[in-house]
Order: sequence, then structure tokens, then C-alpha cells
Amino acid sequence: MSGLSSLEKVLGSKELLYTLLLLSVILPILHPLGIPVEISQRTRDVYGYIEKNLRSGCRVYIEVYYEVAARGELEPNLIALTKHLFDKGCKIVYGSLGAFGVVAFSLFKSMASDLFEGKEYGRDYVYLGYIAGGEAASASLAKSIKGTISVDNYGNRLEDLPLMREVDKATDFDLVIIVSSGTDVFSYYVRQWHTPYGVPLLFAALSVIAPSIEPFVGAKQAVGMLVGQRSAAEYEVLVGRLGLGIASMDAQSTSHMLIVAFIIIGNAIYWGKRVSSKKGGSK
Amino acid sequence: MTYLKISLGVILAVAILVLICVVSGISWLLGIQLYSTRAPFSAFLILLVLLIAGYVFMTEAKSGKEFPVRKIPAFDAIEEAVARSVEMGRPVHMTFGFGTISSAMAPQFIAGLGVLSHVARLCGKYGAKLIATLGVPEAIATTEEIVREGYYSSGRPELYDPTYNVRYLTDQQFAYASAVQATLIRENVGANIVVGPFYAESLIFMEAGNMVNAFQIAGTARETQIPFFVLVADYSFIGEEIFAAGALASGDRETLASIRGQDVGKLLSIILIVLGILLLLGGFKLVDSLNWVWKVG
Amino acid sequence: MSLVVRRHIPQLIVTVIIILTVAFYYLYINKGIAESFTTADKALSDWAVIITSFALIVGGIDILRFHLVRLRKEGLKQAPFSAVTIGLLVVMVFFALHGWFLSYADPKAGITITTQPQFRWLYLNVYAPADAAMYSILVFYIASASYRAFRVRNPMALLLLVTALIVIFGNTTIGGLIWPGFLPLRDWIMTVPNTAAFRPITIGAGLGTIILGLRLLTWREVSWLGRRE
Amino acid sequence: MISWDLFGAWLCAAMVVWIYSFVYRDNVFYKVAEHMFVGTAAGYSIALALDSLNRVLISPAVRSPQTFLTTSWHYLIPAILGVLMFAKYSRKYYWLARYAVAINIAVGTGLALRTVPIANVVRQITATIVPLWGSDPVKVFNNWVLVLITLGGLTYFLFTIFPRRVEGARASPQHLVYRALYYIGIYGMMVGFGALFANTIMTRVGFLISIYLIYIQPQAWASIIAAVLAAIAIIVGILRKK
Repeated sequence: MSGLSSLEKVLGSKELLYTLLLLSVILPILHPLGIPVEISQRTRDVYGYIEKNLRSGCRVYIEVYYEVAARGELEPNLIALTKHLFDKGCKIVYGSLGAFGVVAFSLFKSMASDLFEGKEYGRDYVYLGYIAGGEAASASLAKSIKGTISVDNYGNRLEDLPLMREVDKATDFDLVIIVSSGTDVFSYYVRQWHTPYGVPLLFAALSVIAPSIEPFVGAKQAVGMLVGQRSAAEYEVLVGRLGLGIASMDAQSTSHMLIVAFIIIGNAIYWGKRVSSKKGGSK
Repeated sequence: MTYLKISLGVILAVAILVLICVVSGISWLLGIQLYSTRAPFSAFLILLVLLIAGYVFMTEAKSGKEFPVRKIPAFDAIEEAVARSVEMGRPVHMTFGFGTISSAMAPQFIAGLGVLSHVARLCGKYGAKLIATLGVPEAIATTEEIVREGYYSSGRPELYDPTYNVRYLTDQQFAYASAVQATLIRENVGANIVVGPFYAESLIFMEAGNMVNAFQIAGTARETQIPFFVLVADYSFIGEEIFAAGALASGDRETLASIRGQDVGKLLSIILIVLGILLLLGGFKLVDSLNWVWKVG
Repeated sequence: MSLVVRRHIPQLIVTVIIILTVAFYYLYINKGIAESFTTADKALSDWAVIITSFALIVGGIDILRFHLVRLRKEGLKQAPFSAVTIGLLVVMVFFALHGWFLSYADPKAGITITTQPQFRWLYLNVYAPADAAMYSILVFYIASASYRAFRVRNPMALLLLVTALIVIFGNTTIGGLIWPGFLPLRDWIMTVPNTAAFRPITIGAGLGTIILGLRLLTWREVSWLGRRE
Repeated sequence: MISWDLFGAWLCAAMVVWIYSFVYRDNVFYKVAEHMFVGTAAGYSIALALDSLNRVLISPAVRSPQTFLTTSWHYLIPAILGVLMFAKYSRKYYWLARYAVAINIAVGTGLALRTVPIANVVRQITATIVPLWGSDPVKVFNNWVLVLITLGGLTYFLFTIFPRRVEGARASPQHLVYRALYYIGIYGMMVGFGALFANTIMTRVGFLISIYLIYIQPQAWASIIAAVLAAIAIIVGILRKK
């Protein structure tokens, strides 16, 4: 009985739990365990769509809309998707409707520098930078990119970039990918790009907001959706570039298992004490 | 005889509803665009029915009719929380959120203010020290007044000290949260009452309160944060109960009667759902009628 | 008279604005009125922005006052900390004002209130990391909260625990190693019972909001006025 | 030579570590970080306030005073009401602050009353009207679950209108239906709460990973030093109490 109580005291002291939690998150990032990932149908569908419908020379627009705090969940998705598109020989135009997208993009580029090796800026990819104006800007971009902004993020005139001579409006793109930490941006693209022009959309979202944009996927307004680190890990396996997604899944696994262990032990102690105190009472 | 007792207000309310229906019908027949296409017509009708129903109940209560309300345990627990803090010689903490009041969260802020006025009166009654923290810039003056009123009305003006009792901690979400969690610990609060619209900071408040073993009562109508309150707090208001708590706090019979209007809305929802499903049997889609937007021609 | 200017006029303002904004949102009289409503609506939200801005300034002064009082009252123990807050607040506002000045004095430089370089530095190196750290501090709290919250005291708590475990195992890759069924089961829980559970809460919150609006309209909700005269 | 950038990066790492140190125990370094945070946040929100005042009121008035006075003169009303908010410091004229608050409360409530009937009521009702029969048994089962839990939850929240059980008498059928729905509602909601709670763990761990990658990992030494300092402060704090 006193053994149980002292065990409870040790486990109940939050210091132990917090330290173990920190270790269980940081250690797997430093040394990934490589727990195999089972690939869900949803991710397979997205992969299959790109495999089937995009060919070399296809043009893709990617909206980069997340703040640095959401980087852990969304950046691995963005990297894996970019890898897949570059492997297929697609050309990519990146843009951001949020000011924080600029920082997110530069961090993304430095994290995935291997993907951009051998790719020429202006010919294979372009980053438009921050486009102010929210939904109105989105609508205007769909009509004409060059009519909305005249220079890219780095101050180059859009007419001087070969890729931007090829594309200008929504229908010039074969696929539009929205990587966003907010709910609104998804609906902007549905309303301004998909509904009027019928451009296929693909979503990559945080796991907390996935339920709120699920209806768009259900209504076939988007061809598919990648959700959080889990999808990123699966996609990394599919495209064969293991990175932060997989490492994060290990960290997720270990930290979740730690919490589960604490829940179970906590319950065991609770019931142990309850049973033993009942026995004590009957004596 | 009872029919004669119906007050003028009820007659007027029903008359308005009938008038609106008649006018709408006539304008529909004449092909007049009377309602905007922004919202389905059913939304306007539901809003109107609820407002009128609530108003009717309020006037009925005025003429002496009683509406017994089921117990809301979290509301009754507030008094216990305050009393316990006084026994332990620890202050009571109350907070109701951050951000501007001119957003769609305004009703929840107002509900929080209603609970605050109840807490303040109880603190005056028991002589408890109250610390009200907030992150709503527009409500600083109001909060000061509410706390002052709580102490003055129970004859304890000496307990009121605006810089101690009311603490505005910026409208930036996590700066506010960091200051609240520090306040909870440093002041060693005995009761932690958290009612209003909350975001991710909800769990921060609950865990910080738990660190000092405070008695916790929490409530919000923001769906994503309800689980944290329900699972961690000692007592919780779930969703619309915070609005009912505001009415209960007023201690006014007529105000309380208005929450019967919420019940009418719930019954209406149940009826519409059941009816809609039954009508599906006959192949009629009630969903289309509910989504119908007033459009002539 | 005093009651009229102290209570009745503010309450009347509330009633009139709510009725006008809601009624013209749903009603349609003609194109001209609809358009002028849209402009008026935009202007009204600008009004709110202006008022909020002044409230924020009042709030800043309140924080200043709070820390000055503490500085005086609590002596050396609190003084250095309050001085840090006051100092940073004043410095931030000073840089903001400098940026504001530059935006008029030298518009070509493109410096505004929030893009003033020193202001940006403080924002990026003090505010931003603290903000992100406070957000992610939740990971500790959610761990200790689940340790306590999922204690099986009664049948309902057992249901809670089972649901939580399914979701946890479904979310992690290790769960898939234990039993591949966790993932589809988790998806089912998140889409069916979870959606259903929050639907009545959403409806109820909406109804509560409407009835609170009614109380405001009928001058029954008076807590926002503060003291009762 | 220490550059401002490097110093900034160290400061970032230290801020994160010190804020985290609070979960172990309140300490001097958390107190410093918290007061720095509140100070910058307060300054930041004043700056944002000045920025919006500039955008809405001052810039148009300075750039083209003529058009401002003819078309946007009414912006002076909220500006005056805003200035009146300072009346809260007055003993006699404190109520002047209410006028501005009244406008903001009305705008907020008006906004809520516009969206709520559609988003919270009509949309939710229409989403629940689903067929409870059909050829696909999985779908039928899911629809039953959806409808029963929704109706149950609505019943659970009823405040004043519900069949009451008369003392001593046998429960009426209405009462039994009410009780059944009530329990379905509360148990269904508990499933939802448990699921949402557990699902949030994932996002929170994700955030911790992001923070670690952005602030801690690049400045490992600065973070370790900050952590050691915080640990010493915590230990000293404990010893002092004893």
C-alpha cells in the first residue's frame, strides 16, 4: 500500500513526466528509429493522382501559407510534394497570400536544398512572394498573375522569367496545391480557382483543421488531402526521400506511447489503491 | 379566463410574426424581392421565431408565471468555490478571454461578464479577494466597475483596489496566457473561474490552476476547447450553458425566462431533423426547403 | 436625466445598431439601399477598429500604471521585473512612433510602424519566440492533463479512455504495428461520433447567442454597463 | 565580435527555454521572460493600434483633407468616443467610456446574429437530415449514430422544457424516451471529447518539434546555458523555501 502511494508520488510529480516527454520528442529527431509507416488510402490516392495525371512539363501552382510554428507539420508535406513534382519533371510556381509565407518559403528552401540542385530559378520554379489582399488577391491571381503583381519575391520582373511567360492564369496550371495552416485559404481557392475555372486542387492541412475542410474533399472540390505529419511521413516513403516527416512520426510515436504508459500506470495505481483500501476496510 | 391574461406584449409579438408572414406571402405572390440572397430564408425565420418566443416568455414571467430551470451544477459550484477560497485565505481568480469585443465572440464575452458580476457579488458577500484578469481592451472599465459594484453593494468597499483586483494583461493571446498562468501560481489562488471564448490557452489555465490545487470552474462555447474544460476542470459549463449562466447570474426572473427560448430552438431543431428524415421516406427533401434562398423570377 | 445619459443612451445605441445591422443583412428593399448598407457596414466596422485602437492605447497605459504601482508598493523584489516590462513597452512604442514618423518624413524608404528595423528586431527575437514557446508549452500540459483526466472512475470515464486510446494508436505509426485496425477505427471515430457530438453543442451555442442578443435588445443584459446606478 | 543577429538568436533560444522552465517551477528566469514578453506584447499591440488608426483615420485625413472631410468625416465620431474611453479614470464621468463600448458590443453581437442562424443552426440541421435506411449497411449505421447522438445532445441541453417524472408515479413513456436520449447524448459527447482531446496531442507534439528545430537546435549551447541557469534558479528557489 505504501509502495503504491510512493510510486504514485513519483509518477505524479510532473517533473519526471515532462523530462521524459522532452527526451521522447528530441531523441527520435536526432536518431530516427525508423518505425515502418503503413500508407493510408488517402495518401495513396494523392500520390496516384499525381502519378497518373501529371507529365513532364506540367505546371503546378503551390500556395505556401503557414507560419513558422506550423512548420513541423506542413513543411515535410511541402518537401515531399515538391520532390514528387520535380521527379515528374513539373515546373512549379510558388506564392503566398500571407506575409509569413515568405519566411516559411525561405526556410523550406534551405531545408530541401537538395531538391533545388540542378533546377534553375525562373525556368523550373518561381516564387512570387507575398501577395496582399486575401480572397480578392486570390481571385485576381486566378484571372491574371501578371495583372496582379509585376515582380517576384526577389524583385525580378515577371516578364523576364521564362516560366512566367508560359503561365498567367488559373487554367494554365495542371494542378494547384494549397499548403496552409488556416481554414480560410482553402475556401478562397475553392471559390476563386476551382468553382469558376475548374482547376484541380490538392490540400495539405494541419491535423486540427482537417475536419473543417473535409467537406470540400467530400464534395470532390479537391482531388485529395494530406493531413499533418502522418501524411507527410507516408508521402516521404512513397517518393523515397525520408526526412522530417518520418523522424517526426517516430517522435510522435514515442511521446504518445509515453503518455499512454503514464495513463495506464496511473490507472493501475488508482485501482490497486482502491482495491487494497477496500480490503483494509473489511478487516 | 386565462386567455384574457395574455399580455399586450404577447399579442404584439404574435401580431408581428403574423404580419411578417402575410407581408412575405404577398410580396412573394407579387414577385417582389423582399429578402437578400445572402442567407437562406429559413435562417431569418428561425432567428425571428426565437427572438419572439424568448420575448413572449419574458413577458409571461413578468406577469407572474414561473419557469423552473434544471440545475446547472457548475453555476451552483461558484458559491462553494468562493467560500472555500475564503476559508483557505486564498484569492479567487476569474478571467474571460482576450481579443477585441467587436467580433462575433461578443456574446461569449458578455456571458463571461455576467458570470464575473456574480462572482464579484459573492466575493463581496464572503469577503474574498478577487483577481479578475482580462485581455479585452474595451472591457477594462466595465470589469473595474463590475468588481467595484460587487464589493460596494455588499458593504465591503475597503476590499476594492483596482490595481490589485483588475489586471489587464495585453490583448495578445499568449502574452496574456503567460501572465495569467504566472498570476495563478504567484497569488496562490484558491478558486479559478474561467468563462468566455477561449482558444488554445484553455488548457494552460487549467493546468496552472491545478498546480496550486485550485478549485476550477470553466466554460466556453467554443467547441474545440470544451473537452479540455470538461475533462480537467472540477465543474464545467458546456457550450450554451455559459449563456444560461449569465441569465442565472442576473438573479432576475424575467431575464431567466428568456432561456426558455433556447429550449424552443432545440425542440424546433429536433422536430425539423425528425420531420426531415421522415419526409425523406416520401421522397421529399426538406434540406432543399431549408436552404431555399428568396429569389423571384 | 443622469440615468438617461449614463445607461439609457448607451443601451439605445446597442439596440439600434444591432437591429439595423441584422435587419438590413436579411432584408432587401432595392439595389440602392443594399449598396448603401454595404458601405455603411464597412464604415461601422472601421468605427469599431478605431474604438478598439483607442481601447488598446488605454490598455497600454493601464499596464504601465499597474507596473508603476507595483514598483512603488512591492519594492525591490518586484521592481526589476516591472522595470523590464515598462522599459520594453516604452521602447517598443518609441520605435513604433519613429517608424510612423519615417513613413511620413521619408515615404520612399518604405518604413512603416511595424517594419521599423529595431521594432522588427524586438518583435522577432523577444515576442515571436516567447509566443511560439507559450503555444508549444501545451505539449507538457496536455501530457499531465491526460495522466489525470483518463482515470477510470466510472463507466463514462472508461468510454472516454477507450476512445482516446484508439485515437492515439491510430495517430501514431507504432499503433499500426500493434493492430492495423486502429487507423480506420480512428478515422471512423473522428468523422462519425465526433462530428455528431459537437453538432448539438454548435446548435446550442447558436441558440444561446440569439437569446443573449434578445436580452441585449430588450435591455435585460446589463452586466456590460458595469455598476448598477 | 557579437552581431545583433547572433545575439538575437541566443535571446530566442533563451526565451524559449525560460518559458518552458515554468512547467517545472516558477523561477526568476521565467519571471524575466514573462515580463519581457508582456512588455513587448503591450508595445506591439499599441503599435498595431497606431497602425490601424493611421490606416483608417490619420493617413486619409493627412493625404487628402478635402475628401476626408466630405466623405469620411463621420470617422471623427468614433475617434471622439475613443478618446472618451480615458474617462474611466474619472470618478464623475466614468460612464462616458460606455458609449464607445456600446458601439463595439453592438457591432460584435450584430456580426454574431448574422452568421449564427445560418452556420450554427440551419447548416447543422440540414447536415443531420440523412436517410436512416438503404442498401449500404455501413452508411446506414453511421447515419443512425449521427442522428441519435445529435438528437441526444440536443435533449441533454434542454433547460426548462422536458417531461418530468412525478414522484412515486411510474415513469411515463415520454420520460423514458427523454432519459434514453439524454444518456445517448452525454455518452456520445464524451466520445467526442475523448477523441478531440487525444487528437490534439499530435498537433501539440508537432509544435514542439517545430520550436525545437527553429530555436533550440541551431543554438544548442545558448539553450543549454539558459537551461542550466533556469535549473539553478529553480533549485535555489526550493532551498530558500525550506
